[in-house]
Amino acid sequence: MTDALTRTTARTAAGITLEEGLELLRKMTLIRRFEERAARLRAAGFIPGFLHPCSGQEAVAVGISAALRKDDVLTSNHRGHGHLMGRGADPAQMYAELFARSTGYNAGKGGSLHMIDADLGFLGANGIVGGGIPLATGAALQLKRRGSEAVAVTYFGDGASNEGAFHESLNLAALWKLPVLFVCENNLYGEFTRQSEHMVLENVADRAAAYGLPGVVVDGNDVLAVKKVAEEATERARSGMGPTLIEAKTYRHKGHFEGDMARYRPKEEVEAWLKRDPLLLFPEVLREELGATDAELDAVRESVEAQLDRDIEWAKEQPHPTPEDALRHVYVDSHNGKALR
Amino acid sequence: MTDALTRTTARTAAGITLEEGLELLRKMTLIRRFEERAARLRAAGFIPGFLHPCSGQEAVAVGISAALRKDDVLTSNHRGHGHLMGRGADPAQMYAELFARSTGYNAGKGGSLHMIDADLGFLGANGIVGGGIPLATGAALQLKRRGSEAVAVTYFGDGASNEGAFHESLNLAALWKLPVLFVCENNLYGEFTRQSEHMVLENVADRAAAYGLPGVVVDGNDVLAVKKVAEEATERARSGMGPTLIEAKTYRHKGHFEGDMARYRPKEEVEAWLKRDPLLLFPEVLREELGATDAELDAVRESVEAQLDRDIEWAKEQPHPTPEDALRHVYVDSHNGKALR
Amino acid sequence: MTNFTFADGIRQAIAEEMDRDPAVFVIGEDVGESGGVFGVTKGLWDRFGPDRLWDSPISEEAIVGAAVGASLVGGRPIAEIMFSDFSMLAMDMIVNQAAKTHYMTGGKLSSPMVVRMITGTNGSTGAQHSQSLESWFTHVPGLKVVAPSTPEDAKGLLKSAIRDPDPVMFFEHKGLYTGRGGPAGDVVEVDPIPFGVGRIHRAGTDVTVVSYLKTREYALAAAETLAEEGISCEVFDPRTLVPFDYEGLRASLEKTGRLLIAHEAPARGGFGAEIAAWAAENCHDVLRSPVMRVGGHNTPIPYAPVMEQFVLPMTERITDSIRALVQNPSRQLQSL
Amino acid sequence: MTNFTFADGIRQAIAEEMDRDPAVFVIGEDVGESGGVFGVTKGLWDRFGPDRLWDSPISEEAIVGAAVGASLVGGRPIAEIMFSDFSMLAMDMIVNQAAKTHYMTGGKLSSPMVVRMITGTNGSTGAQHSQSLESWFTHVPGLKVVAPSTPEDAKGLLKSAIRDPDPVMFFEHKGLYTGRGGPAGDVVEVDPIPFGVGRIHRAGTDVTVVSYLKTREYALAAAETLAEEGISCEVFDPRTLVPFDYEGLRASLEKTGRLLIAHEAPARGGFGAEIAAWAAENCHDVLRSPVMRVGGHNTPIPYAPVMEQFVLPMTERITDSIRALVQNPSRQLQSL
Ligand SMILES: Cc1ncc(C[n+]2csc(CCOP(=O)(O)OP(=O)(O)O)c2C)c(N)n1
Ligand SMILES: Cc1ncc(C[n+]2csc(CCOP(=O)(O)OP(=O)(O)O)c2C)c(N)n1
Ligand SMILES: [Mg+2]
Ligand SMILES: [Mg+2]
Repeated sequence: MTDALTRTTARTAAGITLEEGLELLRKMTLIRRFEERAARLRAAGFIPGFLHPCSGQEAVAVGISAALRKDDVLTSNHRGHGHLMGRGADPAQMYAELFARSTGYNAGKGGSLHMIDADLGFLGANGIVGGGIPLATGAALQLKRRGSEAVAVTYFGDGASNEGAFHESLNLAALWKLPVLFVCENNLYGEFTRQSEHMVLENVADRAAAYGLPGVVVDGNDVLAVKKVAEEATERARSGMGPTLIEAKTYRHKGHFEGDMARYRPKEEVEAWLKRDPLLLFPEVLREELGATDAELDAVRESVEAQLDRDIEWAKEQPHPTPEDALRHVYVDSHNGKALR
Repeated sequence: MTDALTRTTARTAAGITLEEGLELLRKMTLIRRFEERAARLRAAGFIPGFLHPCSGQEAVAVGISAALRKDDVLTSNHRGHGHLMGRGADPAQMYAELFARSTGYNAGKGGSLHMIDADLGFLGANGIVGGGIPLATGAALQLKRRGSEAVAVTYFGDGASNEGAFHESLNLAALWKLPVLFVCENNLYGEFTRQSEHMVLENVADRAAAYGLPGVVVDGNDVLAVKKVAEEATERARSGMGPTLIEAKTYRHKGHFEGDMARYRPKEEVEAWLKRDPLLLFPEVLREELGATDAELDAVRESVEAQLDRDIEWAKEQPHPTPEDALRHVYVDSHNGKALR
Repeated sequence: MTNFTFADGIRQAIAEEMDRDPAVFVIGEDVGESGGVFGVTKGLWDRFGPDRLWDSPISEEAIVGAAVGASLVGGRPIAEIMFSDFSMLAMDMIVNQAAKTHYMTGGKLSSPMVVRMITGTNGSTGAQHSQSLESWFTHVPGLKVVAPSTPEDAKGLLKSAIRDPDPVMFFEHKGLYTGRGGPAGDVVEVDPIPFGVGRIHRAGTDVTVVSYLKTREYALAAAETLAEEGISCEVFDPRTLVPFDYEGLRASLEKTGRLLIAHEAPARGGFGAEIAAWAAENCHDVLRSPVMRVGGHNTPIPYAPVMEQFVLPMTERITDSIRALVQNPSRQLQSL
Repeated sequence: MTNFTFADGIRQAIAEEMDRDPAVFVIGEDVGESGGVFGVTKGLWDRFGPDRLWDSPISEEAIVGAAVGASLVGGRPIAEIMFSDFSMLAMDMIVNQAAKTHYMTGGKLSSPMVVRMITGTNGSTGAQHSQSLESWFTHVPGLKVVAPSTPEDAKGLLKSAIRDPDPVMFFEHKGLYTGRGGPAGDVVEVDPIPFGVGRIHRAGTDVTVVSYLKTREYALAAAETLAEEGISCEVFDPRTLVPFDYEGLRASLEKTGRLLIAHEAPARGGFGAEIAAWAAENCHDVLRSPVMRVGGHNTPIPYAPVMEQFVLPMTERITDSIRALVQNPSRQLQSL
């Protein structure tokens, strides 16, 4: 009884139910474990392309997606695995794609950098820094044109905010009040370059003022805080008030890409951020505010590990494309395998 | 005696001598008359390409250049005639270029859109909206590298501030404290589109905050005000403090290009701005604050008209290029007239 | 005689497709209320309004990017690039995004959109407003490339482009518009014209002259002059560069045994190289003499009319080249 | 044996030119302190410091624009484009500005600068990190285009590029670097190599195989295999595409009478088309059989290794093509 009471109280305090909280934790855990295994699988030769791991940034992807509806659409950047899984993508198909199999999300043609889930409205990771920003803006334009309440979300980094695509898109979206969330994951670095060496401002969100749209800074390692600003921003967008720039302050635990030892980062900085690991912080919230038990928390982790075991096994069994499959999909009307001359 | 006294007092008030004031007026008058004659010469068939007249915006070009030194460099946009003459370019060679003659500034290869005066550090008008902004930024980088105190200036419009080139350049310049003046001539329109239909903000200068550089709004029809902000900005730049974004509010008296009737502008707006014509305002300043006489003011106009008479006559006599001249100047080392295969 | 200009063809195709399909919309600089710098979209604003014509800020990357993004979620955008030279600013969205969407996603998504590229040299607009870059886009798998030369083809091909499931680069030579587009001319009914089918504008037996866009006019004029001299030219307009009507061209070469390609773009790296290379590979058996290209000279476009005309492959240069080709079939030829 | 990689060649050329001329500097993303994503500029930071190596924000247009602007006032910039695919974002600065500066100004200004374009397919980097777009730049009058295939050529040609008075597009195939550039290898002295002079890597009499960048390796391997079968290939590397060594190529064709061009870029619209077209125009008298191109297939670059390898023109496809060309000189050939 006390247990149930505590939970009710806590539920109110955190604005979510324990079940919802455990689901957020499950997604964050899934992303982290997915990335850790991907690194090992790459080392073992299963993944031919490069990987940009998002470990440490899980709370952003999961918090944002928690505010979305089924018909919303998303674009992403090179560090997109978390964004996909936050949206509910299937790790099995993701691994199959990383393994370059024909049943992967992109039929083995895309890999990490271009991964999509069309059914979830996930329009793709992107190999071009800033490249996803105009795409989401355009998607939002079409959503608005057809009178839908759906919103578009685009994820990008601090470094991407220096690209012309950022500027032009935010201006367009603000001007036309397009339903789009510009979500900047500020992890303090673009590749090996610190933020202070690529821009003068401390907050990317402060750039919003240049276009007349609201800019919000949020703790990107606090999944509930991210969820809250995303709810406000989607609410704004759905009611025709236009876009929001959300800057989530976060940190990538690993290097820029798998293999980068990230020696350019001060040890103290890394250590401080590891203490703010969202996968340490959020279980505490669940425990303290929602009364989650050790058993419940352990169960999340165990179910994730079991799922990934199965997913990887499945993915490893998937068929490779044939060489000639390379000739398909150049044009929609050339599915017959003959490239258009 | 009273006369002399008035002048001395006035000189102090306006921060310039009468001689300097008359020279500013001469330049502004030169630009206006140059443009008026160019329109007629185009109608008469002397100018084959299109023209973007700058009548009404003279005070910006003249005020900025008044703050510059000999070794400073400039880039411009499609509406560049005033910027050239403000810097002291030779109208005769400008007309020769507009007439597509081989002794024109660009040997007949550039026309209005690409006009330069290399000796004056005028690196060119530009046919690409926003195109001159990165060029000035790069020039400033090299000026800084070689330890010079020179600055680079770039002129562009309100519409150009929506191009990615603006964003990337301002960020780079602010970050590296480059000696550059970003001069936005806000004439309220980009082609046929009002500013409120291409951006949400009222002041382009407010975009400076997004990069951490100062943004200043100035009355672009007040040549002395422009000169003053330019002096402050060049001073900043020369002392290593970096770039400034100057927004000069002004108005083009004519259409976007020669031939555009500009029916998209409300009559009242046009009339209000015509009352603020810099060529009406500044003579009043000269008269009231520096005691200029009618005779002095008339002399300016007459000398300009006489000069332009001579310049046009000279330009009309200039030789046309040969067809084969088209093959020269593709590469620096192919001056022999044979295009590189 | 009907008063139906190339600009009318474009305008009518857009209007009819907008009537047919609410997903179709136009985005670009001053395409709406003002009717465009060339007057091509004039009148559409009153009929269709701001939800179908999006007057955009001067942001080419965002314009084309918005088109790509909209196309991913059911839109059928037509992005206008006022001068194709400005497409340099939107190249990532064209080449890295739109062209590759379908492929990179393993066929799961596609990007059905049109980029209207107003192109070519027309009256001293200078090096940054006159370029012909169509060959670039033929080198980007995933893009289709259309290059009409008549008002009817403009209308029929644009309709097909708008309905096409893939991204289409649609080139309009500003020298073909006829002035500033003027008031709406007569309406001519034109059905969608399938891609990949060339058109023989004049049948002949001595030489096949391939040309498109504005240059087709010069090629036809050359053919007329040469007919008087007893040289019979077949003027072949491929109309679409990707896909290309190689069957049609082969059939023509089997008749004539000689090939000359004329286009405004600089010869080096122009699409004429691709046609010539294809013929050298595949029609060695029927070619009686060397192939020949007549392109723009390998220079930027100069301002002065006398130089501008010189670099373009106009009637006289084409005429002289055909004459040289036909009269000296075995000699080694230097392009004129 | 010396330990001198392609990456060493690039690094040493930059270092030696920076020593020679204080106007030379490098600008790009992570080119400085970190030594670059490919390690190519590793070690230069310690020697030359931040005034010679500008670590830039992720702003390709501003990077190349800064290079152009600096070049106008006495700088000798080397802009690095980390993956040549990203040059799409800087295309205006390359094509509308740098390439045309000298021409548009009637020879009064020029833009001496180098854009290092790290290019090509190398290990499942996917459609936006693998493209080969060198042919585009050959179509832009005012640009020079360099495409070295050996460490020595990389060093000698980059020195020439840096000293060149015009804008130079310098292509470096990432598959040639040898790993991540590694620690500085041996220093090999190389003088500047003049543009427009090809190099015969293997002399032969039956067929001239033109190839460059990474594909030259495959062409050489094919030549070795075929030598055992009694087919003698001359492997001709033009080294620079603009200017191109047409005299050298003609001399080779006079010996062999057959031409095959192999490059990684998609065949359609690739530079092979230009070479083939030129030969069809100018070497009809010496060609004994159709010319033949072996290019990348006309697709974006796929991720899966098995597909990626398939679309590239690797040794086997080149070998088979040469065999077909030499053994069936009169038949109409379809590129393999
Ligand atoms: C247009 C472009 N420029 C450069 C790159 C190379 N690159 C890939 S990721 C990256 C850093 C991006 O930084 P940021 O936007 O902060 O995202 P993060 O990697 O930190 O998540 C760079 C420079 C690219 N892929 N695309
Ligand atoms: C990249 C590019 N896009 C579009 C154009 C066409 N264009 C020429 S001037 C102009 C308007 C520019 O507006 P603004 O920057 O405000 O300058 P203004 O003409 O008002 O002086 C446009 C759209 C161009 N020349 N270049
Ligand atoms: Mg970052
Ligand atoms: Mg304006």
